[in-house]
Amino acid sequence: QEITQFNLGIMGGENAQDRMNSNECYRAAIEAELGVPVKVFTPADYDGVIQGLLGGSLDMAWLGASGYAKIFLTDPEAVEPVLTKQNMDGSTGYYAIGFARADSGIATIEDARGKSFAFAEPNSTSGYLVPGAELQEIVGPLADFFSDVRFSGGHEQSIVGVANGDFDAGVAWADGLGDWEDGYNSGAFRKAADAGLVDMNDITEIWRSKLIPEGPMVVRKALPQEVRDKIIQLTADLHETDRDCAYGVAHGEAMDFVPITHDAYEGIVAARKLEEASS
Amino acid sequence: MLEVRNVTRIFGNRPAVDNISFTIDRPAFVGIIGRSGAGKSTFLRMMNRLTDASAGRILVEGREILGLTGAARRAWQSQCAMIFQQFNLVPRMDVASNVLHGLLNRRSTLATMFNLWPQTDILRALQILDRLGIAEQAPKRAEALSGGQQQRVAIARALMQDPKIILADEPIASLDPMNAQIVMDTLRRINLEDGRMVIANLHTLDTARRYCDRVIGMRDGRIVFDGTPEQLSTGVARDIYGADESFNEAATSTAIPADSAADAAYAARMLA
Amino acid sequence: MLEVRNVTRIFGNRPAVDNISFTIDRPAFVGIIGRSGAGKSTFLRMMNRLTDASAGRILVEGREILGLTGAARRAWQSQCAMIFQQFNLVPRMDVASNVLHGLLNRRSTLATMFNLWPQTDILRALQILDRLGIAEQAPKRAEALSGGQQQRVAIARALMQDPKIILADEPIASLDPMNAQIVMDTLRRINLEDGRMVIANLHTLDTARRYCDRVIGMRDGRIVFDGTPEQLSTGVARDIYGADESFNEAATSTAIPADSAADAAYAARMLA
Amino acid sequence: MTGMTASPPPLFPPVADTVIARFRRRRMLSFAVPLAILAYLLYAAMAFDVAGLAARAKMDNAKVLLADFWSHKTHVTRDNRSGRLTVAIEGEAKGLYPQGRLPGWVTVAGEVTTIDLGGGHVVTYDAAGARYAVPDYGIIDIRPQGDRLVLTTPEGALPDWINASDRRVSVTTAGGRFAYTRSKVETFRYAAGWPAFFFTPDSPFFGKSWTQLAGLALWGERLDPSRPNVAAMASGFLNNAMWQHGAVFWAMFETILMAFLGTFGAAILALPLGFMAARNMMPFGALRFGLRRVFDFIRGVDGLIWTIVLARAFGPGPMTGALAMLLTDTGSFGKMFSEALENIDEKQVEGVRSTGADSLQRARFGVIPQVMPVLLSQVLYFLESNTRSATVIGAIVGGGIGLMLTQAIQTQKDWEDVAWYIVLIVLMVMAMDSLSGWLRRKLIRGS
Amino acid sequence: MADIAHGTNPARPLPGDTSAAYLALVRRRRLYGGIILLVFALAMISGFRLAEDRNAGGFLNGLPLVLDFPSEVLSEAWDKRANLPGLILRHLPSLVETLNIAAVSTLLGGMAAMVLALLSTRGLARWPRLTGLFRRLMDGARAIPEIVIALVLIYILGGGPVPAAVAIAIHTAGALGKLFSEVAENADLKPVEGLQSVGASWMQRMWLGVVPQVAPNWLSYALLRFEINVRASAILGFVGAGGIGYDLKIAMQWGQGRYDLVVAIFLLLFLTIVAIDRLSDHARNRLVKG
Ligand SMILES: Nc1ncnc2c1ncn2[C@@H]1O[C@H](COP(=O)(O)OP(=O)(O)OP(=O)(O)O)[C@@H](O)[C@H]1O
Ligand SMILES: Nc1ncnc2c1ncn2[C@@H]1O[C@H](COP(=O)(O)OP(=O)(O)OP(=O)(O)O)[C@@H](O)[C@H]1O
Ligand SMILES: [Mg+2]
Ligand SMILES: [Mg+2]
Repeated sequence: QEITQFNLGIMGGENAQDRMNSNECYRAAIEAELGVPVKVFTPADYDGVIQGLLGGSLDMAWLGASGYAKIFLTDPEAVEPVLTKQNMDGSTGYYAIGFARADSGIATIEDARGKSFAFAEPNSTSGYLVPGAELQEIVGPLADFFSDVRFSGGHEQSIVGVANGDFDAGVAWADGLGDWEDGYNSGAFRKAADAGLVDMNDITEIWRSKLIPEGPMVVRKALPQEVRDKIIQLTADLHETDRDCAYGVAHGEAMDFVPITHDAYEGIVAARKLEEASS
Repeated sequence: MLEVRNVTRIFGNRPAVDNISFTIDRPAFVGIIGRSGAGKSTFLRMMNRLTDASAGRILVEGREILGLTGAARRAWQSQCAMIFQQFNLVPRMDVASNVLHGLLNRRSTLATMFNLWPQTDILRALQILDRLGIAEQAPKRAEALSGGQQQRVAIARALMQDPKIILADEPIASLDPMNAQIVMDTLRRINLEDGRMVIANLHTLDTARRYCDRVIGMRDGRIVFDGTPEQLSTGVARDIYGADESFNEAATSTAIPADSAADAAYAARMLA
Repeated sequence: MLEVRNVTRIFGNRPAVDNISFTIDRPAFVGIIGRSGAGKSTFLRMMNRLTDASAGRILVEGREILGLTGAARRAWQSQCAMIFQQFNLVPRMDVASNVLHGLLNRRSTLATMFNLWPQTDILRALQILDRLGIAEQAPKRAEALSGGQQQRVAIARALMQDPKIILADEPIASLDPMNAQIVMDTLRRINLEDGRMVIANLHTLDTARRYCDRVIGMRDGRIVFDGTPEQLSTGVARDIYGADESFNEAATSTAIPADSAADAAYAARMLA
Repeated sequence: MTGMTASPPPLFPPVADTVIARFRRRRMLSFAVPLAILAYLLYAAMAFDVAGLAARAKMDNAKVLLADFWSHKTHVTRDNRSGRLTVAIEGEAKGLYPQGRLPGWVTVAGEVTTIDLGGGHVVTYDAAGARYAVPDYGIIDIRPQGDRLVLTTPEGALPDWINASDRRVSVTTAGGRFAYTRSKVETFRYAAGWPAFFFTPDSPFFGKSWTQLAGLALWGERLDPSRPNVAAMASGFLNNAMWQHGAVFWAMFETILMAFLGTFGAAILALPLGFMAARNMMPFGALRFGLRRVFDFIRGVDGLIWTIVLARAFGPGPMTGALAMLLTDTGSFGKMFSEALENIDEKQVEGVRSTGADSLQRARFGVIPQVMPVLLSQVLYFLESNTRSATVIGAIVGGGIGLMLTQAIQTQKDWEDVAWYIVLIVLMVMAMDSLSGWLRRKLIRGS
Repeated sequence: MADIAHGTNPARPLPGDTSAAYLALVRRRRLYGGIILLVFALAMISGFRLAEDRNAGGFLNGLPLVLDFPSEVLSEAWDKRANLPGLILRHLPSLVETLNIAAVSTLLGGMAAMVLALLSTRGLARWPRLTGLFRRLMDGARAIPEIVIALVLIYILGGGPVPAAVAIAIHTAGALGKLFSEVAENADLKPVEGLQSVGASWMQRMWLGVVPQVAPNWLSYALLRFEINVRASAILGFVGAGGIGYDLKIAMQWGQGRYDLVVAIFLLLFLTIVAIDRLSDHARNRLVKG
């Protein structure tokens, strides 16, 4: 069985064109390897990529963990996670970090009882799903614990909203490496701080989730085995063969792309199911 | 040649045309007069099969035409041209195309859909337009023409159909006096030169008098007068129109006086 | 009372009204005749200040009115009523409202926009309508009326303005003979009974002859005749209209004959 | 003059009564309608909490936004661990000034970097830490000591524009922004304009004036020996890494393409359907009714929802967007076309019918010529408004200028890009507007 | 009888140049018509192929899958159909908010459009020299996508209905203004002139002379706009501007598991739009006829 073209979907926070550009070398590499035209798609909406994978018009994509869980729950036979990113410290994940205004007197999640709380958006892994599920375990039903639970629309909006006092506390993602006052090495805090949207002195960390696995690179299960092998090999070796390109694909400094399986995302899938049941 | 037998048309429960009959045996110029609502239009529309009759028969050269349907009806329509008061041209198309529409029934649907007319047809349309004195208007859009010119285009379309009978429904009611005269003259000439029968609804007596061989007067759907123009006395006319004596015609005549002595006298009388 | 001095209006580079002057010293019924494009409408519109003049002066009781602007111009317009060929009523509003519009300049904008007409105004409007014989139409929409009735509504609006001068631009051109007579009679009565000056553009000679105290003939923007109706001979008329002998008036007259003997003879002549 | 005073009773008392009663009713209506509207707006203001809005409004955000629309900031960053100094527009790698071609207001002398923020504001980085000289205030001095930062300021309480903890100090002044943490020290200099709009700092053409550029283009020596300066400029401009003009122009084209395909495809589909749904053309009432409801349905489902539905089948891309638009517009056109067909002037049809034309010919000559201008003008009107919708749909299907725009807005920092995209979109829509207006006039008057 | 229709020489030969010129015109017209048709067809075909080429999935491959997503949604919603009434009830308040956004923006935008339209219509304008300015103003208001205004306003004012209402109102003012002015352009000037001749002020001329004429058409456009605005405000909810669109977006993005909610909200929205459509059709018919 032959393929005539290969479509790659990418999602993430950066500008579409930046994503296109930073993946151009990768695209060319796949094209050379497979010998068929390769196209890259960068929809603004999670759903674009997810639907593409489900419908079979995309062959491979980098997804958030929650996006993968959504696909898995819709059709377990659609895609399979194969690789993920390994950070410089060897970890393969990041954190959801709860925070509040430094002068609000909230220092732990317990202090936030009866206050308003902002998640990012319902489809976000670190902005809602994981912290929502974990917080629920700690403090019970969130609607009872907090006075008001809102979706701000995104991590940046949560940060700005909390800093401005629109919400008493919120949650956003960070890699947890480096210093708080810099907004950690990467993540939403870092971006907001760099952009001058927030002064890290004004906010303080009140809670941190368990490690959230990095999103997987998934390939469609229906692809010929030979194609999948080639692609996985090529990507896994990228840090060794072309470091600059790997930098772009990995979205910054990373140690390597390492194999991963569905098991790593069982937790996320469970969280999603929990959320679904509670709705 | 034309025989109308007990033709009736009922709208709702009011008869618009009420059991009329008459016979015409040569290609005459027939005028139908009568005031608004008398049923003149309805009768012509029945002849052209635009409106169905409720009862009666119309025989043209022995053939009953009220019963025709489908292609036969369309074929009859193509032999019996209709000229409307409002011209009913396609205003956005050019004059020559409008004239060519007279051939729609005779040419294949497919070719006409793409406006693909044979050159001979186009030339004939131009010739007809030339005969009516408006050949130079051929490339213009119909809507760009004056009323009189548009009515002549409508006549050209009728001639293009090469009809036996031309029906004209108040052909000059939308026209000013000058254009009205041109149009009536044209119709009369076609009637005489080509020997085509013309049946025209007219709303003015003088016109009927001047152009017709035969005048039929209708009122409330019935024929109340049928005769030569000479027989059309004032009494008959008042009957047809239901006008009364108090109405003074002179005050609003649009004509230009032919004789100044009369004028002066008139003026003196009026201003007395 | 009214003095027109060297008034000119140029459109593009063609003068529509070309240096005309005349004086009227009593509230007369003045008719302006002339064929289409002679500049009749343009002159009346300048008087009402709907169109600006290019040069010249118009003095009404000593006051120059061509130079007025803004509120002064609107105040002048409210004293000088205009009646249009197409009536220019607001068709979707009722007759009484249309008549009340004559007061727009005298009542506050805000009040008129909220329909706050004082009861006395409404009663006066009804009285005027009654005087013109159409009081029972008052609640109807203007568009529902016949042409003659609409024109009388327009006259009522003009009377509501209580104007010194009534300008009428071909007030009967859109009307049928019957209605035309009613409207002209009304205007004449207002002229005589109220002593308001009426200046009317007319496109027919007989009308001018019958109703006017004074007739001004225009051609190509110039005054080519100015005198009493009696002085209006056929020669003068042909001059004004630029008509030639070939045009036959009788063919399209819309009148109903008064005398049947004449008819018969005429018909015989025509069909010869 | 006859007396027209109000005193004598009118001759038609019943008429007078009706008229006066009518005026009374109308008077009430003239007040009731505006009052009702006002009351509703008041209710809505309450429901929308407009009063609370004033409190929630963040005018600083507006200021940031407006400032960001037309100005830029340059980051001067020193990594406190490695000592590496970088100067970059908006702090982005793409806006990095190459070493040795730093802007004039940054001077580097060994370990000491001096940044002149203008107006007497001067920031100095040195081995000991950093100092910020603020005019009329004094010197803010920061020195790291072990794990903490030691802040020395002139006498008195800390002003609110200095935000200090022992881990981070930030200063915001009219001259710029300054932040010190253990890992790095960063100064932000704000200035008007979009400096990298034409060329990024790594381009040899960066920062040249128009005359210099013209000189280079026309007779200057080749800066890149392999190609003429004009070609280098063109490629530098189109491939500008920050603004990506080439990609933006392509995106605009893709947007217009989607609108074009969607609109005209829908028009072609809707024409026969419109005939079938017009009362005076379609004898079968049931079919007509069914078609109308289908139109209602596909119109009622918004284009954005169709986009998601179609994305499953066709995946992301411009065709999906065009098809979504095509689908929605078929609904709109079907309804509008059939209504236009129901409003035709029967005279023309009758004229054609009287010659014996069959139904196709009647449609062709009696109907099409008179509805064509109406249909065309509707289609062209949609073309214009679809250009606008295509920007939004594009964001979802991953194509066109809309994708760039929404992402620039979502990341909340590239506001100058947002401003530029908005300008481009407005220009594009206006251009389509005048194009469709021109075509409309041309096609309706001409032919 | 004087035959002025045909001059003196009825047997005049056909002027050759007239017919030659007309035949040439016919040929030219056929040629141009053919070329235009060809160019248009080529543009459509190549445009479509380009778009297909840049799409992830092809047209023919995708066609059989078109119903996949709807059937997935519907089958789940069918399984959980018992939930639907409850879900619909629960989202009624959001629907009211969406309707309010649409109504307010249509009202405000419509009123602005009335003024702008009258000011920018030839023959009616208060300041004829400024018509161009007002037109550009409308063009601008129309050209900026609502979503842009909304996103910027959300950044400043925070989420909620006001940014959406303002954004839609601005757009409505531009869009309706253009339509209104097209209607006003075709308004009969005779009544206006009649009012002018009695010395009426501009406001009076417009209010009494123009507005009654154009009101049915304006209202009909405004009602159409209202329907469009209901949809637009729902869509703006997608970006966090409140109303039922926000709920729909969240449910839709969540995907499987909440398709019952998607269907419930969608039904609500769709029924509303159909209801408005019927209502406005009814109102329009009554206005035009009555
Ligand atoms: N389609 C129709 N439906 C109902 N009634 C009709 C229809 N057509 C005509 N009528 C009625 O039939 C009567 C005769 O109408 P017709 O148009 O034939 O009169 P007419 O003599 O041509 O008058 P006019 O001079 O106004 O054209 C009128 O009362 C008219 O209202
Ligand atoms: N607004 C205008 N712009 C340009 N030319 C005009 C305008 N109004 C009138 N004219 C021209 O001025 C000339 C006189 O027109 P006017 O309307 O005054 O004639 P009239 O005597 O009233 O004719 P009619 O009987 O047709 O109303 C005509 O040639 C006309 O074309
Ligand atoms: Mg008739
Ligand atoms: Mg005139």
